Amino acid sequence: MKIGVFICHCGENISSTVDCPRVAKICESYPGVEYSVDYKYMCSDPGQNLIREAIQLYKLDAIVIGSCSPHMHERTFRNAAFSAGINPFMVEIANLREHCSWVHDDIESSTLKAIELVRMAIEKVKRDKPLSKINVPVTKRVLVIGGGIAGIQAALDVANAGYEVVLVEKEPSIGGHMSQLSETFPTLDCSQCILTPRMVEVHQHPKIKLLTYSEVVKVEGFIGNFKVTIKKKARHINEDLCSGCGMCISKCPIKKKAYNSFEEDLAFRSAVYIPFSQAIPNIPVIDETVCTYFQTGKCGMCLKVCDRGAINFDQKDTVMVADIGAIIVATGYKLYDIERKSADLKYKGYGEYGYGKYRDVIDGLQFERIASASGPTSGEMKRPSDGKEPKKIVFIQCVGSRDDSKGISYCSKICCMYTAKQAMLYRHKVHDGEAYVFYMDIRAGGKMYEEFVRRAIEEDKVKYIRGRVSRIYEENGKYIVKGEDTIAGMPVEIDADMVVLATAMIPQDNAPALARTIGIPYDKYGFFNESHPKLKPVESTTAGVFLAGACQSPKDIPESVAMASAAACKTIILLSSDTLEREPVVAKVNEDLCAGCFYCQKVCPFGAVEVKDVKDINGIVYKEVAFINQGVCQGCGTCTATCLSKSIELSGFNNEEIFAEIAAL
Amino acid sequence: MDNQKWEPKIVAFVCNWCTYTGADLAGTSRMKYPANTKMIRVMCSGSVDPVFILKAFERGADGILVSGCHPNDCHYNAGNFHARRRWDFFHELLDFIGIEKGRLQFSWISASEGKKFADVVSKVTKDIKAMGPFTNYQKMNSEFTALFPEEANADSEIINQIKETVL
Amino acid sequence: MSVNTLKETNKLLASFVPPASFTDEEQEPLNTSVQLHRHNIADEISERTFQDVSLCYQCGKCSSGCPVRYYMDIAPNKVVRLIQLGFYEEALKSSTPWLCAGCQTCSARCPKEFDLAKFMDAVREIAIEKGIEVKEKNILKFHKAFLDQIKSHGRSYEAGLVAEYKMKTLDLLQDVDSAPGMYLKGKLAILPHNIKDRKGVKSIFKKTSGK
Amino acid sequence: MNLLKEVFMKYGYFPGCSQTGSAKEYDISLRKVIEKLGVSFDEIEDWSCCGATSAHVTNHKLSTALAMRNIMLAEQQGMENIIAPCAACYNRLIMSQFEIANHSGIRKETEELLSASFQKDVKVFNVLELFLNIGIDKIIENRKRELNDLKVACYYGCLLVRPSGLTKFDDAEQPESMEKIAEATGAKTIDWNYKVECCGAAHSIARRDIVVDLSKKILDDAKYHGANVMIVACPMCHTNLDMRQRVMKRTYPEHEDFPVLYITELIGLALGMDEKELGIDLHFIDFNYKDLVPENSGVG
Amino acid sequence: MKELREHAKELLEKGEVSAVIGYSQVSEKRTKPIIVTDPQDTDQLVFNEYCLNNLAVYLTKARIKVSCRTKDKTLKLAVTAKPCDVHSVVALIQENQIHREDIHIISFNCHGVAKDFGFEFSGDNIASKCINCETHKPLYFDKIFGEEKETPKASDDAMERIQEIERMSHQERFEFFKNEFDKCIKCYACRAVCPLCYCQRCITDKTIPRWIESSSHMRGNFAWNIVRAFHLSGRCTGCGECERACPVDIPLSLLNRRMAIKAKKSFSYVSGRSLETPTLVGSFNEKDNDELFM
Repeated sequence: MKIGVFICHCGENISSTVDCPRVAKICESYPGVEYSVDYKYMCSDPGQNLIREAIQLYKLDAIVIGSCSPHMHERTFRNAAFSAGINPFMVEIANLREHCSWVHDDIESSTLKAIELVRMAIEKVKRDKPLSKINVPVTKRVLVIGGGIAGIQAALDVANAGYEVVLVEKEPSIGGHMSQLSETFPTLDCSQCILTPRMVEVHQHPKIKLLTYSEVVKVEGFIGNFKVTIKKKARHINEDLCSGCGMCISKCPIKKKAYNSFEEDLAFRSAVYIPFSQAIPNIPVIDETVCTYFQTGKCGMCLKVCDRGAINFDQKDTVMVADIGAIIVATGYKLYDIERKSADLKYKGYGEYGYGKYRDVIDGLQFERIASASGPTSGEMKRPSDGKEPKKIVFIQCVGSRDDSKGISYCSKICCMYTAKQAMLYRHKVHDGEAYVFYMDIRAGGKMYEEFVRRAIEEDKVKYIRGRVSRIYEENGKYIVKGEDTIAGMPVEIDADMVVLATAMIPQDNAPALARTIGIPYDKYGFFNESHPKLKPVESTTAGVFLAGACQSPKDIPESVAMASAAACKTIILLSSDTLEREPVVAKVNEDLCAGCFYCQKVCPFGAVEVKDVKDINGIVYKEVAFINQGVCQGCGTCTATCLSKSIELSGFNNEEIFAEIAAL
Repeated sequence: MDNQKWEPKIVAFVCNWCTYTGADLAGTSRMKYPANTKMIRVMCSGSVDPVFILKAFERGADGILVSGCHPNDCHYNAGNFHARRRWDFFHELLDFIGIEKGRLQFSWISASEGKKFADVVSKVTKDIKAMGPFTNYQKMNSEFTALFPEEANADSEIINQIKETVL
Repeated sequence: MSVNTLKETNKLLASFVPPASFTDEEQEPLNTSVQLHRHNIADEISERTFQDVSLCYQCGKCSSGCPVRYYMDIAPNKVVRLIQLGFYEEALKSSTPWLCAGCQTCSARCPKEFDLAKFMDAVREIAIEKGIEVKEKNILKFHKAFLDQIKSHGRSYEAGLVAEYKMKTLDLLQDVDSAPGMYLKGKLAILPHNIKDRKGVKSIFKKTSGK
Repeated sequence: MNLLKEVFMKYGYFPGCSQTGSAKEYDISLRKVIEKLGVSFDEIEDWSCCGATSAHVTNHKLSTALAMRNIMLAEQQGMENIIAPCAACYNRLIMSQFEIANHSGIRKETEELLSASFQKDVKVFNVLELFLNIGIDKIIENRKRELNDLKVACYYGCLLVRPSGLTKFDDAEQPESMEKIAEATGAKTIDWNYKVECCGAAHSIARRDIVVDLSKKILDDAKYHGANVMIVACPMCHTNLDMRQRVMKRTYPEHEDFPVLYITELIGLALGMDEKELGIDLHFIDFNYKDLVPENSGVG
Repeated sequence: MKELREHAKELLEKGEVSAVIGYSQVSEKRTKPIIVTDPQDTDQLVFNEYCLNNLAVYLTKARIKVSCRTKDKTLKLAVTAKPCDVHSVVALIQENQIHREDIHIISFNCHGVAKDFGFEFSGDNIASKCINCETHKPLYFDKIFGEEKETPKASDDAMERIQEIERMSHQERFEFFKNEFDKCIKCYACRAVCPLCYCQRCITDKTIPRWIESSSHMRGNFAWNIVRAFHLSGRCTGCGECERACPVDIPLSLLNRRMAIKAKKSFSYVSGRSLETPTLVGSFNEKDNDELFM
């Protein structure tokens, strides 16, 4: 085997601490090395030409490049090698920049280390085998999980590009949190007025299949070829027959047994219900847990009044399987709950704010419902406990957010803005009322955001107090808010009629479970991880799965929409070709040696290991061995290390290559 | 061996997605750490076989670091969880057999933790330096080479030859 | 306190200048603990309390909930701020550390899990070590009288404590209303409870009062 | 919690200085109640003051050493679990243990000071934990009368539930364990605001003005929420809230007497002991259960 | 004994199984394994305190031969297994080496076996695995014989040895095991008797690349014994056959037992006890101990 070694100076980035000519010179004498050279910029056009010419001139079989990280230029050099006629997987890169010259000062020791790194690469390349890329077909259908604004936007963008979309929403209606908001910052336009047309568009789009009251229960397969199992929960209403007249709802005798979660528990709903009047689809759901029929077997009032015969108490959950090419995850967020938690939970709740026992201490979404014209108070400012108009209201920011002791270190990003908006709305509705905001910092970065906060302070005379509130006491129907104005250096006590807590945005409860179902990583809070924080913000690390909206980190509406469109665009790029090329780093089983213990099957994160029968000449199965589906295998190699008889090898990183690297140390 | 001049030889098995990238970040941020550690890139911490560790000791390593993605952040979802169990056992086995725990260390370093990478490598180097050369194993190595020169050099004959020319 | 005078500004800057020894140690990148750059009061306190003073982000929740906040001259969070910036005299001279009742409300609610009560202990300790004039003299006198009782008897001796405290403060009239009541109810022992190993306790006092 | 195991636990007893003087009745009632409930304990021999609060506010080393001296004695006398009825003592003891456990420097220093080494893990319990360990059922079982006519404000004070990381037996902000114990006596409990507010006991002598203000606020809130008696589990709190009511009247002439009991006294009453037996007559504010009972109803 | 033989005979005669793996008496205190395929031979079968071998080892090895030979017969085998050997059978089922429906387990109420052939079964000579044995009754079986009897009391020397080793310094431990492993002659008897070492090509036999040096030098011995113990950790059911088979008396079960203690302590897992629990190797829990990792 003839090997070429190319040492890059990277300008002075490598050569300042690594003696590149010396490295190249020493490599020349290595067994197997036919040609060794150093050059200022290997990745430049002349540099690549140098490689190509050397390959042809010296008839090289494999090359080693000593340069920057393989994550930077591996592809570049592989392409160069390929264009000169050698297999692109006969290229190894020794990372002389990020792992050597940049992190060490001493020229002697970093040069020696560089030599060792190149030597390891040479020994590895000697054992490399030519590999070819794997082609897999692409299913041209996209799954969008979550029907909030991000999911709606992504679904519409993909569908408008002409691809089929399956939109799965766990609630009975799409719309998400945005449909609960009264008005949006910084323009104060009505949230539902801008959202509803989008929801209708989704409903009517010929390319979008809308599955509400449904959940993704299983995801198998891989990029371009996912198999997704979706459970559609029983509504007990025949969707095809229901006309959405609402007769069942108005006649349902259960009126005050279940809290209305759309109204953030500020109102009740009947047992058969539509979450809100603009719901899409406009089809009710029967809540089995409170419905008299389901609890006692009697009643059936809805059945009697429905003239379409759409009520079906016997309806069961249905499960369907869809072939999917790409997945967009847009499952959104929920708000931090201040209630008392058991000690082992990561979020602690707020005892100092009463653990939710004070009825007029509410969270931001509850305030939105109170302020909303379609809400339980029809937009009138009334506090939950006694329906009186609060004359003094206190907003507390950073409840949960930036509070390590309660389990969250991050800033929820949108609370500064929505608190300003809510304080402003309050002042617009209660002209003689006083509004106070306790804040730590005001983070109003965004177009017209800072101006908006100033408007709340200057025009609407909201009083901003810098300091965190230590405790809320209830006294005489008032809420004593104990704080400190850290700017004035004075203690402050406010006897408020109502307190609004800007609680943190946290991931949905089932986010980690969903992440495991789909197979994407998540951070310690449960937010899904993007592939690269800067350059791949909408891709998850699993190929073919994209992220949109607040499931990745706290976001406001415009950001969620932008991210959704970006994810849609990435998906469209993926679907635009008929087949996909994949790196050939996959595991292969030696069937003769396989003992059939199937530990590989147990550890495989992707379900790539199948059982294969080995038959003798008479057709009798005499043993079962593991077989790895090349299309599904992602090449992690966990099976290779687990395999007791060492019958699995990972192409590109096989054991022989790694042993050679160790030996070269 | 001259203890004054002795520099430990440390091997790090790092996963391609998190720790290797984290090491790249340490480089991009020009963080400094000792040059004793050489990295071997694998796809996932789950693919590191304990025999690799023994092989490295047999090749004269004084210390070993295995590093992967944080739990729940594995590029392959669960590779590091399997690795965690495997290493828990192997580490305890080595300890029982009489190999100090510090010889084989583990860490989770994400792609964004360049600083942590530099700190961990520095710490491992410091620990190994404090422990001194791994004479227990190296004694066996030299005995072996003396007894079975062919087998010892079967796959590293050439390399040893070159090592001499270099150093 | 006027922050804007030239003198103050200089001091503020000065507290951020690393000492000469810092550059030497820089070559040893292994040790990143707090001890390395020990060059100001904040680090001194961080070291004593095992928590970094720079953790505090000045939200003021400590001051908000402090039961004795109304009697203090400056807010507790401000004491931390002054220490963070190196204005230790202003911090040590204020009445705040002395009025701190050690109830740990601040520590329990701190979003950064900074133990402010412990921090205040260290501030007082340093103030005593540096011999800085204490604003709340009576409180310090009380503490001294209390510790004197333990030192000589091993346990607190209330009658002796009150007597000594009165001698120290010359505030003879205080508590004349409750002492006889206590005495009558048999709660105020005339003679101290002496423990056996008084020598041992005394030696603890002796050894710890070194600095 | 393994109830059976805890019931037969043998406890060491660290009374604390107050129990020998100003909180004599706390000591008396604790001993009597415990005996009735079938638990015994041995006083740590030759215990000394834990140093609270004067030691830790002025000299950290001294405070750790003083507190750990008692832990050391307990260990030497073969005690694994000790009871510290005073909240301040309890807090000092567990804080010092925490520091010893987590900072080897302090551990070494303290071990040198005391010329001893800490081997075993001595568990420190406060009175609430003690009753929870014994079991609320046990109180109900042995109850001789139901204190139906009491409306109790349970006052935890500041140090009983803090630091929240170490006192895991209850919530630091909205604790409920004392209520559970009080309800076992048949008394009703009220929900009020100042359960965990500090009464300023550290400044009881040097800054009486502060103490009076703080105590007044606490007593008023309890009264406002309908309590007719307050119970405490700390001698410092009791001294402040009970004894200082006289002084309070000088600053706040409108103040009306409000009885403050130790939790042990409340349980004692339920177990059928009378006020004198429990030392309630030693309080500065008189309390007699009979006075609270409406005339037509009999006492159980 | 009679019932056992009759049962075995019936199984073979009815064709329910194609072979019965069992014990036959060699001398008073010695038995040997036999594979009975002819119903007439079943009167050789015995079960007593000297049935030391763990016959589960033949399930993987013999089965291939039997199944290849008997095209028209059932693949089902019967095995006589002590309750502790049943653990091995369970582990083999979990590792897909045999199917539960292909195996007929004949087990016994067991009160222990002698530590080796030729020793009188008594408190002094009881096998170490029997001392604190918790399964005197098999957890899985198709047929059970024998009466319940008390196990003789004895002190757990092996456990004491483990604790003794743990008290040693690392250097002392290293020396101890080096001396032990130095004796190894790489005969692989430990591998041959182990029911869970069923790989057709063992890791140590692989040459490209060479995983473990095969010459019986210290370094290869060291690697072999570490890898053997590691491959069995979380899997070994503690039958102790490896140690009994070792011709140079390396205390192999010390390592196995130490790893079993680890499995129990850290993961509450004991190998071969339940068909329902997922195997320790090949599963994970997100809450697994994370202290090892910086």
